[in-house]
Amino acid sequence: DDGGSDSDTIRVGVNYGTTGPYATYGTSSVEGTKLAVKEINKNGGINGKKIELVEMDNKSDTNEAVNIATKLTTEEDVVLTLGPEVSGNTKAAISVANKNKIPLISPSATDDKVTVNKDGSVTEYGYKMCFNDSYQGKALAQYAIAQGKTKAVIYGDSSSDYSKGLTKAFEEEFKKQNGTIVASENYVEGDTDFNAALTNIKGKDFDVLFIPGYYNEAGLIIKQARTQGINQMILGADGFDSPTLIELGGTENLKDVFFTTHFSIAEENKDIDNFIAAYKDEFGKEPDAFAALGYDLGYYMADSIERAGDDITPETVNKALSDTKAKFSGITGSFSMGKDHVPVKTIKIVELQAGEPVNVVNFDVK
Amino acid sequence: MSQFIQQLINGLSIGSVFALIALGYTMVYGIIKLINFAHGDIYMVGAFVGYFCITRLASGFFGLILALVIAMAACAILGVIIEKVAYKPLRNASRITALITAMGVSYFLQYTMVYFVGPSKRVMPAPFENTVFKIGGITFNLSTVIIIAVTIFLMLLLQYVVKRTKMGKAMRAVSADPDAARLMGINVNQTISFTFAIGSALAGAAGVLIGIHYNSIEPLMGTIPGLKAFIAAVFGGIGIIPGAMFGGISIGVIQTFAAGYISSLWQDAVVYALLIFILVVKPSGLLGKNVKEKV
Amino acid sequence: MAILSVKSLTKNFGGLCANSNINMEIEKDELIGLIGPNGAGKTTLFNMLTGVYEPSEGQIVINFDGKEKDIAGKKPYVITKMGIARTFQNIRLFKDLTVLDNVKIAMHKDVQYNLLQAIFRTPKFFKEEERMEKEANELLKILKLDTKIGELASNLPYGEQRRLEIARALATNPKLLFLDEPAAGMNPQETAELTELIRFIKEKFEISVVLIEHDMSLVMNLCERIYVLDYGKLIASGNPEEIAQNPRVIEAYLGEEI
Amino acid sequence: MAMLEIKKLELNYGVIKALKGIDMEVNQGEIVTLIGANGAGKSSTLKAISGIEKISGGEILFNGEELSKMNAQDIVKVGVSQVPEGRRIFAGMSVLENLEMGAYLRKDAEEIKESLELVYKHFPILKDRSKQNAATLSGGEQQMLAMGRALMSKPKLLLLDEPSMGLAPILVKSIFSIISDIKEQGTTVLLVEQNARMALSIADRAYVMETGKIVLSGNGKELMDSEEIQKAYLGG
Amino acid sequence: MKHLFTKKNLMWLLFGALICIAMYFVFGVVTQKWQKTLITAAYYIIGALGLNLIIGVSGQFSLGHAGFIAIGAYSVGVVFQGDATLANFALGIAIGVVITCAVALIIAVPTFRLRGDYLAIATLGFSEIIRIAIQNMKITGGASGLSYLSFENINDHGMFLMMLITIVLSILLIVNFVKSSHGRATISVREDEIASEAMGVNTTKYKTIAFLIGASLAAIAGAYVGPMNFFIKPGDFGFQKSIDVLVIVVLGGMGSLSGTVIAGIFIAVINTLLQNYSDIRMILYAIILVTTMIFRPKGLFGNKEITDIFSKKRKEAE
Ligand SMILES: Nc1ncnc2c1ncn2[C@@H]1O[C@H](COP(=O)(O)OP(=O)(O)OP(=O)(O)O)[C@@H](O)[C@H]1O
Ligand SMILES: Nc1ncnc2c1ncn2[C@@H]1O[C@H](COP(=O)(O)OP(=O)(O)OP(=O)(O)O)[C@@H](O)[C@H]1O
Ligand SMILES: [Mg+2]
Ligand SMILES: [Mg+2]
Repeated sequence: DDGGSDSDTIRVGVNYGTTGPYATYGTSSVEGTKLAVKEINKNGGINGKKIELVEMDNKSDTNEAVNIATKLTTEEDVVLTLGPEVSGNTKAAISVANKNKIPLISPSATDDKVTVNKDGSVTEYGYKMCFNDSYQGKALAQYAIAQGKTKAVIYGDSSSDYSKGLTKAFEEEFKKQNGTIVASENYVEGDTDFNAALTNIKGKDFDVLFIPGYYNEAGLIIKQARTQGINQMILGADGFDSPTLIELGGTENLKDVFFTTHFSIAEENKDIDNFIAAYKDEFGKEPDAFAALGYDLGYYMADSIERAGDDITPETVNKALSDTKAKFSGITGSFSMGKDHVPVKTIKIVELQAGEPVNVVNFDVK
Repeated sequence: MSQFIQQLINGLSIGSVFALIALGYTMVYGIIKLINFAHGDIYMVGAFVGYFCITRLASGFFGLILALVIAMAACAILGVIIEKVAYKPLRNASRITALITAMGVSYFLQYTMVYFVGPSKRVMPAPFENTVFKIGGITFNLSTVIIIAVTIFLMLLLQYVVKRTKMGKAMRAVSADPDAARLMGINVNQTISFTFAIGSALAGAAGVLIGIHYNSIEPLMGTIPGLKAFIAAVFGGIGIIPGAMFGGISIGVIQTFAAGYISSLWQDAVVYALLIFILVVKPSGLLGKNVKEKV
Repeated sequence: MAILSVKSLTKNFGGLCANSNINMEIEKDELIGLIGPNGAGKTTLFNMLTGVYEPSEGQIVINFDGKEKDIAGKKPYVITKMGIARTFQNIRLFKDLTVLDNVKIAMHKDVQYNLLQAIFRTPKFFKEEERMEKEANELLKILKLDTKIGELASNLPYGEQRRLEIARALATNPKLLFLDEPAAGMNPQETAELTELIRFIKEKFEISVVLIEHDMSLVMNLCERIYVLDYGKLIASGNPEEIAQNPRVIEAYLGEEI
Repeated sequence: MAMLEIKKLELNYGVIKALKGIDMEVNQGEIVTLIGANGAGKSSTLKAISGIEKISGGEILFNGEELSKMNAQDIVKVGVSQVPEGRRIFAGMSVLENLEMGAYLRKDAEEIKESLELVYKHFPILKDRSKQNAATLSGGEQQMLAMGRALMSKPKLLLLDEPSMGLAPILVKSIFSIISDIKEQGTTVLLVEQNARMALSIADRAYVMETGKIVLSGNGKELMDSEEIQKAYLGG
Repeated sequence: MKHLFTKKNLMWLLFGALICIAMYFVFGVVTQKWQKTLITAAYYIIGALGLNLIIGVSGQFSLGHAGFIAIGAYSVGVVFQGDATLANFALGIAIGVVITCAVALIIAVPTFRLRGDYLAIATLGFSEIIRIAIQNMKITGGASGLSYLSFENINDHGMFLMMLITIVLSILLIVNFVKSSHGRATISVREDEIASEAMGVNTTKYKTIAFLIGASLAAIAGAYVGPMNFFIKPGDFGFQKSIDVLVIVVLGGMGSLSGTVIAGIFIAVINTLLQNYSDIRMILYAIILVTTMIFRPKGLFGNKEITDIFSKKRKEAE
């Protein structure tokens, strides 16, 4: 394969779990990116050069993520790699990226430590496009308190670092603001029946239920909670952001649900509408937050490569990526890359009533 | 008290789901001693067939019946094909070899489905109004009632078929000694195909009903319930049909009480610990007889 | 002085009493027959004596070295280590292992090296292995299996499998040997050979033998004393002549005088 | 024409040649016995007839039909049943269910019931134990069960592989008289036995096998008196 | 001493040494991608050797290997939160093996009364309990796992060499065990437990010994996971991992150590080759798995060893 030496194309590695437990999220991300790349190439590529994605499936497995990262960074002549979608696998892959000096961007590895080295310094070649868990968790706690909610129950995914990270940040901030955590319950990824824990929760005196988790489970939790008669406010993070949440939960149950996100289908925004239309056209379904982040990742990557100048190498691309002044504006909001390789962007809070997003507000984290 | 009853109902509800899948598991195991890891995936295929029936062909009560019939038929055929292609050549091989093959079949079904429909969750539309009953502070769904009823009905039916009918006796004879069974004039291949057809049809029915119950389906949905159902079958005494029912319900109730009264963090650990404890006390499962081999 | 005394031994399977209140004694160097109709409980008795079944009631006392020990309910391997060996009515060889390995496994209880010595292959290991190899070969020669040393047990014809079972039992170095229908499936010629073989073994290894057999030519030729079981009860005991004429035995078991 | 005709039958287990060209016949209404040392190939012959083992050469004709082209279950359908070596009873099923399996292909409930009564008459212990798990029967009881199960199928030709093995002397006698009875009732019997004396005494004709070949054949009484047979198979 | 190297032994050593030298040589010339593949293979081989001892030799059906791998991985992982040095690695292995043996004993004592699939479920249950415990403990980092686990001063070459040495020592350990009276006793348990006990073999003891050795090898395999992946999380040690290891054992042939080695490499190579077929890789993997099992139901090697093939050839020549 001499694709890399072909000066007409720019090769970009893609390292996601499109099979295994994270398949849903991985696939959405990849699809978003593919859509973006398709559009970019149709519009002439980057300075006339087409982007070529070298896709590989890491089976949602850490070892496989490392092996694929190695393969991409040593044999495929890529200028940067995208993914994985979850924090753990991203941490593993970033070690390879640093070793082989090829930058890596993850669209959705939210763990605070992803872009941090053992000694506390920032990873040289690792970036992310999403919030840190602590940032979102803190925002949610502040929002709940601002709404006058002081007694929270947390129902999280004990098998997910995302959920754990959110929980930790939320708890800290909530307590700091004089809120109390009334109870904590847990599920594990893939569960479909949540009634046992919900029955426990129902017996508690609380005013907000925080579900740090992804829409696949959250949708069912909300449905089962509302069926059991839990009518309190429900809070979630960007893992909620998917039409599937509403389908699974059922419109009648999705009331008083609030979640943080970068992007929302509810927003009045032409770019977002175009994206949704194009995505539906391409893949026959509604996009979720992963798809949106993947889509933005496509454009952000292209933007960075363009900024790298004529000599497109991993080094120049890395330089462009780490440029904290460059502003990027996409459907998940506009941001610049922070010094810590985490984007600086504003959080939006979406309110669902009767299954419809009725309100989207920008939220400033204090 | 009402919380206790609610948890009991929650447990029965999950348990009946495991039981329904475990029935087919135990049936196949009882006859050919194969841990058919693909059973959970046949259940998944059943759910998808049901999904396409309900969304494309008909809805309402008629839709449900149609979906059940078509899903059961499709899964029966699928089960028979799988047996012919993947398991039959391995009849005389070690059981662990067959288990690995079953694992291979399981991957194949899962990822072929992913290839065609993608990995995402889909919402299974309910063909009937899934009424929520509220009595006192206690709530439960119509679908739970249906699943429990169907499970009990199928258990009785299966038990009757296996214990009383000629085909059932042929199945048990084949299980005990295939060569001797042939000497009785039993068609071993046909009997095993029949077993797979029934077991897979059960999985198909389970797929439709459980898909409706949780109103969601996905290509990997079979893995966890499949594993839990297998555990349930062992718990009740593998190969014993009422054992599957009993094991499934027990696992469901234990899991729920563990989550409700111990810790949801440790619920699976509690289930496993109790499972091991019970197996140590009753090494052939709850309903299994501990027959010592006659020497 | 009896080396084995069975005292009011009883075994129930649910409602079925397979052995009830059995009393028997076996002296050193005796050759004893145990006969009785099918389902009388002979194999069950062997199973209790060798620890496969736990008796419902009663005692099994051994006395090989002047010390009495009750072995009722002890695990089979413990009993074997004390000096009791057996063969099985339904042959239970290690089918996929060679004839030699079948015998060597039975010698394991007396092996003189431990796990670490085996893993680090100390000289002791090799010395012991050599000894076992030699002894196993000798034993197989006695049982006329020396030409089949490398065969898999499952490939032997029936008669040789029965002999291998005996070889294997002898390899545990027993003082008391139980044989469960050793001549089943053999033709009269082979049975005659086996009769001689058992007699020879008893002399050579100075052991007591108890055997279950339905072939009267073997039993009457070989046994010094015979116990008769019927419906789980001991109905007669004595020397072959007495037994052959005992009307109860004739009625229940023999069918006619022999 | 003979009921069962075997021509140049060969059977291999991998490289082992178990049968090396066997010719034999069984006529309607006869008891024919097959004797020989351990490993001679007696059981292999029966297995070949009932289709449990695939043959490597030759022909097996039953009333003119080629058995070797049929499945085991179809061979039972045309009226050949076997009491296999080693009993092969169905563990986990009760004694009664085992007997019922013998009548698997029969339809007439009344007749089946009659057969059952007959089996119980021959082996009363089976009646006592009709609910017991067959796997826990004693060795001899299992042998009776295997025999009873074959009687339940009412075959035209009954193949018996060492039916007297492990039975008490008193039962050995009754087994042979049962076999004679079966013959009286019109069933043809092919009998493999180690107890050559008894077998020859009830047989119309006999074949002697050695290492995969038929070495002698003749009428039962004749063979019993032959010196060769006396020495090799009757123990003197 | 003259017997220290019997012909068989020598053959094994020679075989082991040759393979190792060959592998190490290969490692030096292949690209990083294949180096990773070989490292993955080596990891699976160590784990599968242990499982083969449990399943292939002692005949106990264990579905809980992932639990022991996890213990090894986390022991090293926790120690490596300090310095990721060789000494700490050794310490981690030592801790891992000790914990594993303790846990394996706890498992073995009650559950070895169970047979076949009941044992499988019990071991599976224990393994899941281990994973859930790790997921809920602080010291293990919970669901977030442990990061920064690469060796400080050892590169992939060095690590691979260590893994090769581990493999050779494991094979030697298993062979010397199996080809001793204790090993024969263990095999007899697999062949016929009742007969084995009647021959004076304490079956529980030998099942337990095989289980302890096998579990310890799993822990040692696990020790390499951190340095290999830089990161570990509880999700990596689920039921699926036990199956992955089991596949290698069965594919290679139960009871055959050479089979395990070859199957480990086979699976790792297949995996790497399939990386190029992103969307159908699992379908292809499934098809390969099923067809191999159908055409080689006893595994690639049956219960034979490479050395058997040599010695047979020689016997024929003689
Ligand atoms: N595990 C068991 N459960 C129930 N009944 C049993 C069990 N084992 C044996 N029996 C019954 O106990 C009786 C004695 O059986 P046993 O095997 O001791 O007879 P035996 O004297 O050895 O007969 P044979 O000469 O036919 O071998 C039989 O009737 C048998 O059915
Ligand atoms: N499944 C098999 N695989 C390999 N060899 C076999 C198999 N079955 C039988 N043999 C061999 O074929 C030959 C004939 O065996 P067969 O069982 O027909 O003998 P038999 O005359 O019935 O002997 P016995 O009196 O011991 O029952 C023997 O040498 C035997 O070892
Ligand atoms: Mg007996
Ligand atoms: Mg025979």
